[in-house]
Amino acid sequence: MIGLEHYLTLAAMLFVLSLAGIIINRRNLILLLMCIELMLLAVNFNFIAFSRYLGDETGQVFVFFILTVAAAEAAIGLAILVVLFRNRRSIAVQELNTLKG
Amino acid sequence: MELTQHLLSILIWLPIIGGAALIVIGDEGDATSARAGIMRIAALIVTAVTFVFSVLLYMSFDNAATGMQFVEKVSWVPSLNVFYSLGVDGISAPLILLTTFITPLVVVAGWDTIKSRPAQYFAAFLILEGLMVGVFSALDALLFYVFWEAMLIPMFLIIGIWGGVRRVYATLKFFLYTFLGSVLMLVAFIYLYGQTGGFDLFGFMDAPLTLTAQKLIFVAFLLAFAVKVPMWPVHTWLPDAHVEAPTGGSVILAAIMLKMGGYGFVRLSLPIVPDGSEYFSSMMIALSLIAVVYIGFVALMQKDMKKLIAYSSIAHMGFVTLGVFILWSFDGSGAGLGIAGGMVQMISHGLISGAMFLCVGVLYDRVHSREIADYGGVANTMPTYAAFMVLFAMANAGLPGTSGFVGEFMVIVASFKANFWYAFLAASTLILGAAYTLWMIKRVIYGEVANEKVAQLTDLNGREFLVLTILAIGVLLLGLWPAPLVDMMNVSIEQLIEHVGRSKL
Amino acid sequence: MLHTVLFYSFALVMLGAAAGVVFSRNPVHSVMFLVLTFFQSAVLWLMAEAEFLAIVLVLVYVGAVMVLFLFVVMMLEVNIEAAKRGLTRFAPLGIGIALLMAYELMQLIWLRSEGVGITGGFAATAEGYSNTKALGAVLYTEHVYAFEIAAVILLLAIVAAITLTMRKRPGIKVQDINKQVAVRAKDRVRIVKMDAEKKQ
Amino acid sequence: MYNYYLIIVLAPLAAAIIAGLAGKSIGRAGAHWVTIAGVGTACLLSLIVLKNLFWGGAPAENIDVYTWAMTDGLHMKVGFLVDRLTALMMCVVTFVSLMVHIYTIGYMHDDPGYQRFFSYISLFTFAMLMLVMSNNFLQLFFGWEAVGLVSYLLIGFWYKKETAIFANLKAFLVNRVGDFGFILGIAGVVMFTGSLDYAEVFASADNVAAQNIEVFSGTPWNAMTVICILLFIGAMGKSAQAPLHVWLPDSMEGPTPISALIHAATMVTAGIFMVARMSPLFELSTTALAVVIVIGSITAFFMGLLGIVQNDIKRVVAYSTLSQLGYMTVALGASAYSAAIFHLMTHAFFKALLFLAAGSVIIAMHHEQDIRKMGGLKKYMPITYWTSLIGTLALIGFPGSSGFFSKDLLIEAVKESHWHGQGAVYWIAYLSVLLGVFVTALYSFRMFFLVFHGKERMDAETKSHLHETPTVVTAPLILLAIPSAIIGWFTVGPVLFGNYFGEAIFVTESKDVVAHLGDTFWHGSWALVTHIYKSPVFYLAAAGTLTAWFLYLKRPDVPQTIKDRLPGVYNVLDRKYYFDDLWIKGFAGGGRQFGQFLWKKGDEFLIDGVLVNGTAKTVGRLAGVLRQIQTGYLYTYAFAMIIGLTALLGWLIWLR
Repeated sequence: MIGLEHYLTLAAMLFVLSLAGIIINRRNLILLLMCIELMLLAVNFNFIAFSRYLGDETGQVFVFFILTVAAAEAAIGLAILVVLFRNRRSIAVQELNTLKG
Repeated sequence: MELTQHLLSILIWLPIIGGAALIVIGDEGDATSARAGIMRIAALIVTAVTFVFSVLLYMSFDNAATGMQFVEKVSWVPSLNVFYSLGVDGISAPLILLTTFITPLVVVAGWDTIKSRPAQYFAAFLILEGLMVGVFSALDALLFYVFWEAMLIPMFLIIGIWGGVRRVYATLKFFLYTFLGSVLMLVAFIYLYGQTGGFDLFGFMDAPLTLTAQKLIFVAFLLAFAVKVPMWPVHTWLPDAHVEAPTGGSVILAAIMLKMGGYGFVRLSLPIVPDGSEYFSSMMIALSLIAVVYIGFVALMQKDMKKLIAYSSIAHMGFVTLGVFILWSFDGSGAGLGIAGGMVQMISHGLISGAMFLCVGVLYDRVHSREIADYGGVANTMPTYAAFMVLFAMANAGLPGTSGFVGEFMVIVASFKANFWYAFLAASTLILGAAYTLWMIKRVIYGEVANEKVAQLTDLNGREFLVLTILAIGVLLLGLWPAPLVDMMNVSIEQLIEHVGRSKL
Repeated sequence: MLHTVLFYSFALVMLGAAAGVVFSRNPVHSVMFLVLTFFQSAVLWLMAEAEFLAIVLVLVYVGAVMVLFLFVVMMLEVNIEAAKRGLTRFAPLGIGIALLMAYELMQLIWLRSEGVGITGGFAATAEGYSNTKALGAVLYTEHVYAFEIAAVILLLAIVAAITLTMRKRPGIKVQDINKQVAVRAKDRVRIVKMDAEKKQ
Repeated sequence: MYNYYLIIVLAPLAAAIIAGLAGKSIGRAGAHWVTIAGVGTACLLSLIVLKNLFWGGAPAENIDVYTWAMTDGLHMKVGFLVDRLTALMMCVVTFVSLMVHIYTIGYMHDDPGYQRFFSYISLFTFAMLMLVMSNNFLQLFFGWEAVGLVSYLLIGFWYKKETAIFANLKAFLVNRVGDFGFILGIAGVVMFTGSLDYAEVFASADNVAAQNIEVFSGTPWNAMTVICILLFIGAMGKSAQAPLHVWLPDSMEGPTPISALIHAATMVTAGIFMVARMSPLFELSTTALAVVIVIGSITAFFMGLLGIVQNDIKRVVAYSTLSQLGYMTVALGASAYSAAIFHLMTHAFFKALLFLAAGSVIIAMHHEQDIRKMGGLKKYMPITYWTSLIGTLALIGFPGSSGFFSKDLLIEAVKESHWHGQGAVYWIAYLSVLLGVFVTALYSFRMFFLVFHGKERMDAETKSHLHETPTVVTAPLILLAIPSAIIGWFTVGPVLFGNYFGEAIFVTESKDVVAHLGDTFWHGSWALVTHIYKSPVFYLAAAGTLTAWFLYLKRPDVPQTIKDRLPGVYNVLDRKYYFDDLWIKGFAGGGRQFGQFLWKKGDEFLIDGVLVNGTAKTVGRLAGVLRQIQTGYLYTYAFAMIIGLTALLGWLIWLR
């Protein structure tokens, strides 16, 4: 029977993949954003699995909100990306170090 | 008696409100303007009225009563069990009197020497006065802590705005030192709150504590109070702060703020953690004796008058901690003498160091130098001033008949009973104290007129004469007849010793 | 049995697609792989009887967000070669950490959970159970406050995205009503006094 | 009598305050009249008190005036204990003080600090009276320090003079070394008796002597010995006993009247008085008395030697004072307290006389103090000459003079003090006082001859102005010369052998050398004078006088030859056995260097540099290192997060 542990394992593998993606694709902002989407997806998997396991819909409500926020985040993130690209003609991460004091 | 019921509140809030009003009204930043003049008079009136109220406190104080008097207790933060709770006993009442006595003198001393923002200057002192009275009368730990920390702010501003050249360094050092210590005190308070469910000091005193807890709490208190006293080796902020502070700031700092440390030991450390205090008492005695001897030698070599007096303050405050912490070295009676000596020493040092700083201030106002080398033969041009200076120097050296002797005598006598060598080292102040004070007198006051500037000095004006005369009378009166002061403390000290004698374990 | 087979096959495809997102050299391909990942996970969610969220995932994510991604990727004409350089240098580290993490997670899920009783499949739902209805019942009652906040966040995102990307182009002719109203005669007309005729 | 005592004490104080604070408004004459009135009143009343006690048979009185403070069962108070010892001291103090007041009118005539001076000496009289009239240790210490204060102010009276302000600082500090011991002694008294009151302390003295104190753990010392030695250190400071004597010669920088009053007659004898007053304590510790007698004999002999090489007229007298104080201390150590006090009294008169006479000479010489530039003053200053002669004779113990009785009996007492054993202590003491007689005569007459006889060595300018000093100066000389000459005749019998002191001085029977002398030696004043040939003292004094005559009148070239022949000895004497170097370079200089070291290395380097600012710097440096981590790249932060997440998970799995 497919149960909680299968879903959790799947989510973990997804999460680890996206983690590796963040490290490997550290130069590309768009890919970074996509990896974050993947990560969120992994998290959502866990929520849904536990919600099912416990028979409590609150977990799914949470996923609903995560989706909402993730959508907003993606929108703003991409908007920033566009502005950035417009100003600097590049989205290479290694050039973005104005955070350094 | 409606008035005596709220006397302490009046003493706290009258100057604070007065000071706030002074800030609000302001002086247009000009010391010569008419409004600045009104501000000065207003400040003097407020401090004078406060002093009158404190005299009322003294007169209605009952020497024979045990426990706190003039108690006020109003709920402040109900959810944390915090009370606005005030009260005085024989230990705190003299210190309140000292505070209200010194502040008007400081106001008069700064009358026309403060050229920029006089209204704010006086306001800072008024607010400071209220807060200091608050520290001495708070019976709730959180209230105590609030006053304790709030007090730093006006002092910080006084040194930072009206101070000397290196004032920023000095204020920063002063602030960091004192703040570091007091934060740990707050931690101790919070722990004790967890144990007793309230911030009442008497609750703290009655709370049973393990030895480990007592040791830790003592160390937390120690850092807070030792910095204030200041004890060796956390004393180095004091000379810098004094040197950079304006005269009034130095006076308040030496005369009253240092007493907070000694008061803290007596009011908090001893009764709350008696066993912890006993555990550390030998260390405290050692540090006190180091303060007396080591600092005595250091003071000898100072080239700056204010620094010299600052160092001598440290040495004298060593007597306070010595007198308090020899408590455990006795088989029979004798402990009371040490604590009484320490307390008298605090009051007396308040008067003497205040007077000494005012004396240096008088010279500084005229020549704008604190270097001993810049003076010499001042007695030729300022004979009246020289007379005062010698008197206060003698008091600083602990001459009998001046207040400086009383506390030192009691502490030396008490410490002899504890251990010969305690008394031996403590009594070395007779030599060292005289050496550094009188050597300074020799170089500054006596001799031929050293230079052009000294030749052009003018003797004390009426205002300075008034301030120094009042202080001189205080010093002599206390030296010739300390009984009223000692009688005020006796019952409270007996109670304290009785309380400390009961182990909490 | 069928259920298990389906789960494993969809899961495999999904992981493969996710790997494609991470490792593909072309961002456009990555986006397409991501779309595939979402589809697969939607199916998996359906299998876990979270129908509403599965549909939402497809509609919102695939329909809106991924299209947005695609637009951006295509609009920006990123230099693919430059962006992908350095992959080899960090790959071992990334994979190492990922493996460590994976090991830790497996430990957590499989070894540490013994005795807790998480194995054995999900309990069956009641007769006539509707996922959408149940969600709605809690969403609009218990979590209505959070729901409203989510709405505001979305609104904010819209406003933010617009303000961020909007820019004034130079040279576009637009009216400035303020300026027009505030104008004064002497700014527009200059009265010059001069002699009617040159003096002789 | 209570009111009398109060007036005796307060009259000089009131006069001092008036002259000090209102000096300008009452003027110079006002200042000296008010202070003389004050001290005169005190003197008169003191004489009445003495009369009542001695002839009137009034009992000793012990009265508390007010409670100074009371805490923890220790009653600190101000009060008077007036017995015959006190009364004697009161009379000596007020009488000499009165003489000095009168003399000052002449001596300080042109000084701008006239009122200030009168205020000071009146204040001194007050302080000294407080000291001698005290009935407890606290007040004793008050008077003790107060006389020190006035001494400080008066030595530095001419505050423009660098040597004067050096000397007054030195005097105060050296005295403070003594006071250091003294206050410890008082603390010891409080520890063992729980009281500061004389009567109570003396009552429990036996109890104290039975106890031990471990100053060094493991070696119990007798409590009484420790207390007495500590108290005696105080006496050493005030009474200028070696090695705390160094301040007294330098104190001569002050005006001469105060040298007479403070540094010869009264203040310096406070130590002697104190030990006599504490006789019930000292009697119980033979060890302490041995210390006293040894210190005293060293001072008596070696300080006298120094008088021979001094050339400043006042310094010669000062060393003579040191030597005589040594004599008194020896007497104390021999338990002959009454002999010490008797010598104190006679010494007060003749030494004050000598100082005032020296002052008179100094006035006449226009403040020239070097005796090598004097000589032959006899014909110019007859009154000064004759009074000086009386003083000098009294000093060397010329038969019949006051000094004769006191010193001769003192030496006899020391000779009889066999209870010290026949060991070193006894012989050091006895030989010192014997040889001291020779030395005393030598330096006294050396000065006398150099000043009043021989060639006139002053310059012509000074010589032309030489004349006898005015009456205000000579009158006190005469008034002091009378007691110096004759007071011994009348008083020696009653004071020493008539049980004058009664209860005031306590001597253990076995040590009571004076009583022993009374039984075996004493047959009246006249008999003593006529039997002088039996005692070596007379011959030694005569030999000293003759030597002085030979060396300084007959063959004035010989001293120079001796000086050249024995440069080592001369140097040691000239440098005062290097005690000044020890104190100034050794202790004062060492203390300053130590202070500098503690300040620079301890405070500034270690505490401020390393601990305080070092901490600040370390924090700064650490922050400098840590900020390198903040690259500003997004992925660094993301990476850090991931690492953190992994670590957290690892901790969750393996470590919890």
